[in-house]
Amino acid sequence: MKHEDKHISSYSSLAIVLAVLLLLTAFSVWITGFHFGAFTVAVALIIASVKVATVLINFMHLKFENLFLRLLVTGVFVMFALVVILTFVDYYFR
Amino acid sequence: MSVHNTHSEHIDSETGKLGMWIFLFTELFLFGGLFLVYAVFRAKYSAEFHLAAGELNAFIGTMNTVFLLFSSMTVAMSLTAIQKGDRKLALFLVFVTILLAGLFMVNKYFEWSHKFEYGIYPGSEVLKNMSHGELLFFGLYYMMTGLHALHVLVGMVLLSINVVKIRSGSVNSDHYLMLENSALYWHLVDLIWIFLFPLLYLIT
Amino acid sequence: MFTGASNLADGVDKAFLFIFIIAFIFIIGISAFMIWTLIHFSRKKGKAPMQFSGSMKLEVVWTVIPTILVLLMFWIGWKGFAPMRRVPPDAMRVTAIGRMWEWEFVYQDSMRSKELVLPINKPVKLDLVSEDINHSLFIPAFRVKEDVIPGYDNWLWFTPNYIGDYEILCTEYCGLLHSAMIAKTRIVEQEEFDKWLADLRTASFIPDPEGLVLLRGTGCLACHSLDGAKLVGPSFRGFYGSQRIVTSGNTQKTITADDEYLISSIYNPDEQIVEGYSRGLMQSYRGLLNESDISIIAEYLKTLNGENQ
Amino acid sequence: MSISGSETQVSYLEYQGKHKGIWSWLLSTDHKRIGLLYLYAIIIFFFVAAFLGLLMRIELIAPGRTIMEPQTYNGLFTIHGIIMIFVIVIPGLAAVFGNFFLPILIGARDVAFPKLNLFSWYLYMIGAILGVLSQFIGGGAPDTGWTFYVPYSVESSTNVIYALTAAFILGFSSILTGLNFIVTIHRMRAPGMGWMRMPLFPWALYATAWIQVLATPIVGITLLMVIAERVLNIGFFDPALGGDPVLFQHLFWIYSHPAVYIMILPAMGIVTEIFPTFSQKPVFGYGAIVLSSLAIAFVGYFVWGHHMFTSGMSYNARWFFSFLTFIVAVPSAIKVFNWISTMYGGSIDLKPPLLYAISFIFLFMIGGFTGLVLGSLATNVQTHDTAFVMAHFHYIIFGGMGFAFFAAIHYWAPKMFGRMYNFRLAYIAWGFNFIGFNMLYFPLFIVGLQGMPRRAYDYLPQFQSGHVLSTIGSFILFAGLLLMVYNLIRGARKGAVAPANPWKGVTLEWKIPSPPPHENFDDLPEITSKPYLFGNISDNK
Ligand code: HEA
Ligand code: HEA
Ligand code: HEC
Ligand code: CUA
Ligand SMILES: [Cu+2]
Repeated sequence: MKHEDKHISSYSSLAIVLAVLLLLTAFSVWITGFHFGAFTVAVALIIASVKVATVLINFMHLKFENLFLRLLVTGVFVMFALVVILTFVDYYFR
Repeated sequence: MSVHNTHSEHIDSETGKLGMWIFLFTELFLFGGLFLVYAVFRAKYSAEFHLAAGELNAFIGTMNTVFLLFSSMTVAMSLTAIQKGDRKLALFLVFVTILLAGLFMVNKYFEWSHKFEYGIYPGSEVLKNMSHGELLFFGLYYMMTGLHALHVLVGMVLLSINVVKIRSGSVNSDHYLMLENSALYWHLVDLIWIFLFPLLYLIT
Repeated sequence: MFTGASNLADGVDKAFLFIFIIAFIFIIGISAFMIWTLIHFSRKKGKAPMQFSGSMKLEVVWTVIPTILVLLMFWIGWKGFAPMRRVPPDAMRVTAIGRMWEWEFVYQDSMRSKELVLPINKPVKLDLVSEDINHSLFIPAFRVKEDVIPGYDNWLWFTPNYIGDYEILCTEYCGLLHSAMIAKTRIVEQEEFDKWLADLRTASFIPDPEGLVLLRGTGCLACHSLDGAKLVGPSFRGFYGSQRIVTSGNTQKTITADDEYLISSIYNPDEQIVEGYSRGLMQSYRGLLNESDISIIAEYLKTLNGENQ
Repeated sequence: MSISGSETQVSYLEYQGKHKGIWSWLLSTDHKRIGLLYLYAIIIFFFVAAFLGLLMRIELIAPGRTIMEPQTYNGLFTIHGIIMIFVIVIPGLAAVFGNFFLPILIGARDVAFPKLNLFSWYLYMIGAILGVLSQFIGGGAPDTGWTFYVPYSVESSTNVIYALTAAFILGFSSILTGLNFIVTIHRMRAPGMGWMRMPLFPWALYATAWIQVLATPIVGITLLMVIAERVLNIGFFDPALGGDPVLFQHLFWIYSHPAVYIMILPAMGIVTEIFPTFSQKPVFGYGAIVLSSLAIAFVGYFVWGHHMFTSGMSYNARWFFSFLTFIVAVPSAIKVFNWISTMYGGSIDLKPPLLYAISFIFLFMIGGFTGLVLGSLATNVQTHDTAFVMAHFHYIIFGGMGFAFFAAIHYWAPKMFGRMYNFRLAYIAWGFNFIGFNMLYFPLFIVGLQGMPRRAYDYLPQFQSGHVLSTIGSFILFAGLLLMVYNLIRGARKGAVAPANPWKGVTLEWKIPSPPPHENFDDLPEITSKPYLFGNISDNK
C-alpha cells in the first residue's frame, strides 16, 4: 500500500521551483529600493508569503497530500493571523 | 490503514509524516510568538526599526537566503533520488544540503562577530546608548536569528543521521520516512527564514 | 458590598445582580432537576431505560436561550463599564504613584500626600504612575480598579458620593509586602478639602532635606523606617556610625557603618547580610543611585542619630 | 462483537518484557504502564502542592502573621500554583486516563509513537522535579505567582529561572503528548470506527490535543524571552529599555487561557463517558457534544484578553474580548444540558463515579457562572485579582477537573487494577470532599466581593470570618481526600477481584479483561455501529 501513494517530484520541476524562488527573492530585494512608505512591509510580506506558499506546495509536497492536511496547514496560518489581529485590536486602538 | 501490527518498530509513513507536520505547527507557533513581539514593537517604533535595520548587511542576508533556498531544493531532490532508488545521488544531495547549511552558519558567524566587534550585543554599552527602538530591534534580531540558527544546527544533525542511514541502507527506496521528515523539517527552517529575511534585513 | 459609594457603582452592581440572578436560577434549577432525575429514574425502581439519543429541537433551544442570556449579560456589563472610560472634562486631576509597597498622591504637580483626600460630588481623575513594577489601584467601595504599570499612562476616574473613609488596596501582586500596600481615601466636604489642600501646600513649602527626598523617591522607606521601627529591613535611625553585625558568605563579622559600608549595602545588598535579616530581599540600586547621591543620603542619615530629630 | 483479548494473554501488570523489576516500568512503552507512571507521579505532586495549600490556609486563618513570614507565603502560592497548573491539571487527565484509555477506547494496541510517549513522561518528571526543587535550592522559592508577570519576575532575586525552565520543559512534554494523541486518533482507530463512531472521551482529547499543540509553543517562547531578559538584559518587557510589560501579559494568556480548556475538556469527556454507563442509555446529543468540544477549543483560543481587562487595554479590545468570552460559555452550557438529558429517562445507578460526575456538574456550574461574572466588563473591575478569582478557579479547576478526576478514577480503577474498592468508604469520602470543598471555597466568593485582593499574606480584619470558615473547610476536605486515597489504594491492592464489566458499560474498554492484557486486544475489534448503544444489552424495545 505504500507504493501507490508514492508521488515523486521530478528534478526539473524542483529546479524550476528554485528558480522562481530566487527570482522572487531578487524581486523583493530590488523593490525595497523604492519607498512605498507604510506599504513597504506589506509588499515584503506579500512576497514572502508567496514564497512560503511555493515552498509548502512544491518542496513540502503539499500538492500530493490529502485535502485534510492542506486545510490543516492553511488553518494553522489563519489561526496565527487571527491571534495577531486580536492583539492589534488592543495595540492599534490604544 | 495498517492496523495489524502497531507494536512493531516501523511506524508507517503516513503516521510518521502526520506527526512531523504537527510538530512543524508547533515550531511555527514558537516563532510565531516572536513574530508577534516583532509586530508590536515594529508598530510602536517603526522609524527606529528602519534605522537599526540599516546596520544589518543586506548582502549577507541575501546570500544566506540563496543558500537556504538552494539547500531546500537539494534536499527535496535527494528525496526524489531515494524514491527512485538512486542511493549515490541521494547521498550526494544530502551532503550538498549539509554543506549549504554549513555555509549559512559560517556566514552567520561572521555576521554576528562583526556586530560583536561594534559592541552590538545584548546588554552591551553601545546598545544601552541607542534609542529604545533600536535596542529592541537588536534584541529581536539576536533572539530570532539565534533561535533560527539553533534550528539550522538541529537540521544539520538530522541530515547527518540520514547520511549514515542512507549509507547503511536503512533509508532506502521503500523506507524513506526518516529522510522525508528531515526534509520537511529542513523546509521549515527555510520557511522561517523567508519571513525573517525581509523583516530584519529589507526594511531599511 | 452593595453600598456603592461612587457614581460608577450603580452600573457595576446592576451587572452583578443580573448575572447572579440568572446564575441562581440555573444552578438551583439544574441541580433540582438532577436530583429529581436521580430519584425518579433510580435503578431500584426497575424501569427499563429509554433509548432515545437526541433531539434537534432541544439542541436548538438550549443553544439559543443561553446565547441570548449571555449576550444580555455582555450588554449590561458593557453598559456598566462604558462610563468608566468617559471622563468629564472638568474632572480634578490627581496623580497616584504606586511603588513597592506604598501609595502616594500628588496634587497639582507638587504637593504630596500619603492619603487620598477628595471633595464630595466632584469628579476626579487619577493618573496612575508606577515607579517600579506592576501594581493595581483598587477602591472596592467605588468599584474602580486599574493596573498601575510602569511605562503606561493608565488612569481611572469616579465621583465620590458619600463622606467617609475607604480603603485603597493593591490588587496586582507586587512582591514581598503586596498585601500591606494599603492607603486610605477620605471623602470630605469641599470646604474641608480646600483647607486640607492649603495645609498641604504650606507643609510642602518647607523643603525636605535632599537626602530624605532621595530616600523617599527611590522607595527605600518602604523597607527602612526613620523612627527605629523594624520593617522589612533595619531602621535607618541610629544606623550611621554604629557597629553592624553582618554575615558575608559564611563568616560573621562586625563592621562600622561608614560611607563605604553604605555604598556596598546599596550596590551589593546580598554581600553582607545584617544579622536578623535575610538575603534576596533588597535589590541592588546600582544605576539608580550614583555615589554623589549616596553621600547626600549619608549626610541625611547622620542627622537621624538622636538629639536633632 | 465478542470479548477479545482472551485469557491466553497475561495482564499488562504481570507482563514481562525485555526488562525486569522497576525497569519494566521505567522503560516500558506500554501506554497503560505509562499512564500509571503519570498517575503515581501526579498523586505525589498533588499531595505536595495540596500540602502547601493547606499551609496557606492556616496562615490565612487570622490577619497578620500566623505561622510564616510574607516571603514564605509568596513562595508557597507560587509553587502551589505552578505545580497545580503545570504539573497536575494540564497533563492530569490527558496523561493519566488519556494514555491508559485512549488506545483502548478507539480499539488500538498502543498510541502512535510509544517511545515518544515514554519520552514525554521523562520530560514531565524532569520539569516537575525541577519545579519542586526550585522551592528549596539557591536563592529562595520563586515568588512571582504562577503567572510570572514582568517586570517583577525579571527583578525578583529568587529562583525564578528554575521555575521558568520547569514550566518550559513541562510545556514541551505537553506538546509531545498532544501530538501523539492527534496522530493516534487519526491513524489508529479500529477498522470501522469512523469519526462519528468514536466515543466522546477521545473526542475531548482530540480537541484538547490541538490546543496543546497550537498554544503551548507560545508560552514556551515567552518563557524563553523572560529567561533571556533575566540573563541578557534584552529589554523586551522592561519599560526602562522601551519594552512593554503588557505585551508579556498578552503572550502569557494567549497560551494560558486556552490552557484552562486543556484542563476542563478531558474532564468533560470523562463525565460524558460516565453518564451513559450509569444511566444505561445512549448519550444525548452525540453530535452536539462533539461540536461543542471543538467549538470550545477553537473559540477558547481567542478570549485571552479577559485576564487583562484592567491592564490598560484599549477600549475596543476590552469589549471585544468580553464579547468572545461570553460566546465561549455557550458550548459549555450545551454540554451541561446534554449531560442532564442523558440521565433523564435512564435507569440510574448512583455509584461513586456517578456521584462524583454529578458533583462535577454542580461545582462546574458555580465555577462557570462566576466565570461569567469575571467576563463581564463592569463586574470584572470589581472582582479582578481578588479572592473572587481564587474561588472561581478553584471551583472550576478543583471542583471541575479535580472532581472529574475523582470520578474517572472511581470509574476506571476496577479496570486498571482489576480490583474493586469499598463503596461505603467511597461515599463517606465523597461526603467529606463535597462539604469540605464548598466550605473551603464558597466563603472566598464573598470575601472577594468585599474586595480582598488575592495573593495576600495579610488582610483587613473585616475579611476574617470568611477565612476562618474556609480554613475549617480545608481540613474537612483534607480528611476526605485522605480517606478517598486510602480507599483506592487499599482497593487496588486487596479489594475484591473486579469483573471485566462491573458497570455494564458498552465502550471497548469493558469488552476486554480487567486488568487489560498487554496487547489490549487479541484481534482488533470491528466497529459496526455508533457508540453507547445499550439496546442490545438491556434488551428492551
Ligand atoms: C479549568 C479551568 C477553567 C475554566 C474551564 C474556566 C472557564 C471560564 N472562565 Fe476562568 N479562570 C481559570 C480557570 C478556568 N476558567 C483560572 C485558573 C483563572 C485565573 C488565572 C489567574 O489569574 O491566576 C481564571 C480567570 C478567569 C477570568 C479572569 C479574572 C481576572 O483575573 O480578572 C475570567 C474573566 O473573564 C474567566 C472567565 C471564565 C469563563 C467565562 C469561563 C467559561 O468557560 C465558563 C462556562 C461555563 C458555564 C457558563 C457554566 C455551565 C453552563 C450552564 C449551567 C448552562 C447555563 C448557562 C448560561 C445560561 C450561560 N476566568
Ligand atoms: C489544580 C489546581 C488547584 C488545586 C487542586 C488547589 C487546591 C488548593 N488550593 Fe490552590 N491555587 C491554584 C490551584 C489549585 N489549588 C492556583 C493556580 C493558584 C494561584 C497561584 C497564584 O496566585 O499564582 C492557587 C492559589 C491558592 C491560594 C491563594 C493564595 C493567594 O492568592 O493568596 C490559596 C489560599 O488559600 C490556595 C489554597 C488551596 C487549598 C487549601 C487547596 C486544597 O483544596 C487542597 C486540598 C488538599 C488538602 C487539604 C490536603 C491533601 C492531603 C495531604 C496534604 C496529605 C499530607 C501529605 C503529606 C504530608 C506529604 N490556593
Ligand atoms: C525590598 C525592601 C528593601 C528596599 C526597597 C531597600 N532595602 Fe535596604 N535593606 C533591606 C533588607 C532586608 C536589608 C537587610 C539585609 C541586608 O543587609 O541585605 C537591607 C539593608 C540595607 C542597609 C544596611 C543596613 C544595616 O543596618 O546595616 C542599607 C544601608 C540599606 N539597606 C540601604 C537602602 C537604601 C539606600 C535603599 C533605597 C535606595 C534601600 N535600602 C531599599 C531591604 C530593602
Ligand atoms: Cu502593589 Cu501589589
Ligand atoms: Cu481565561
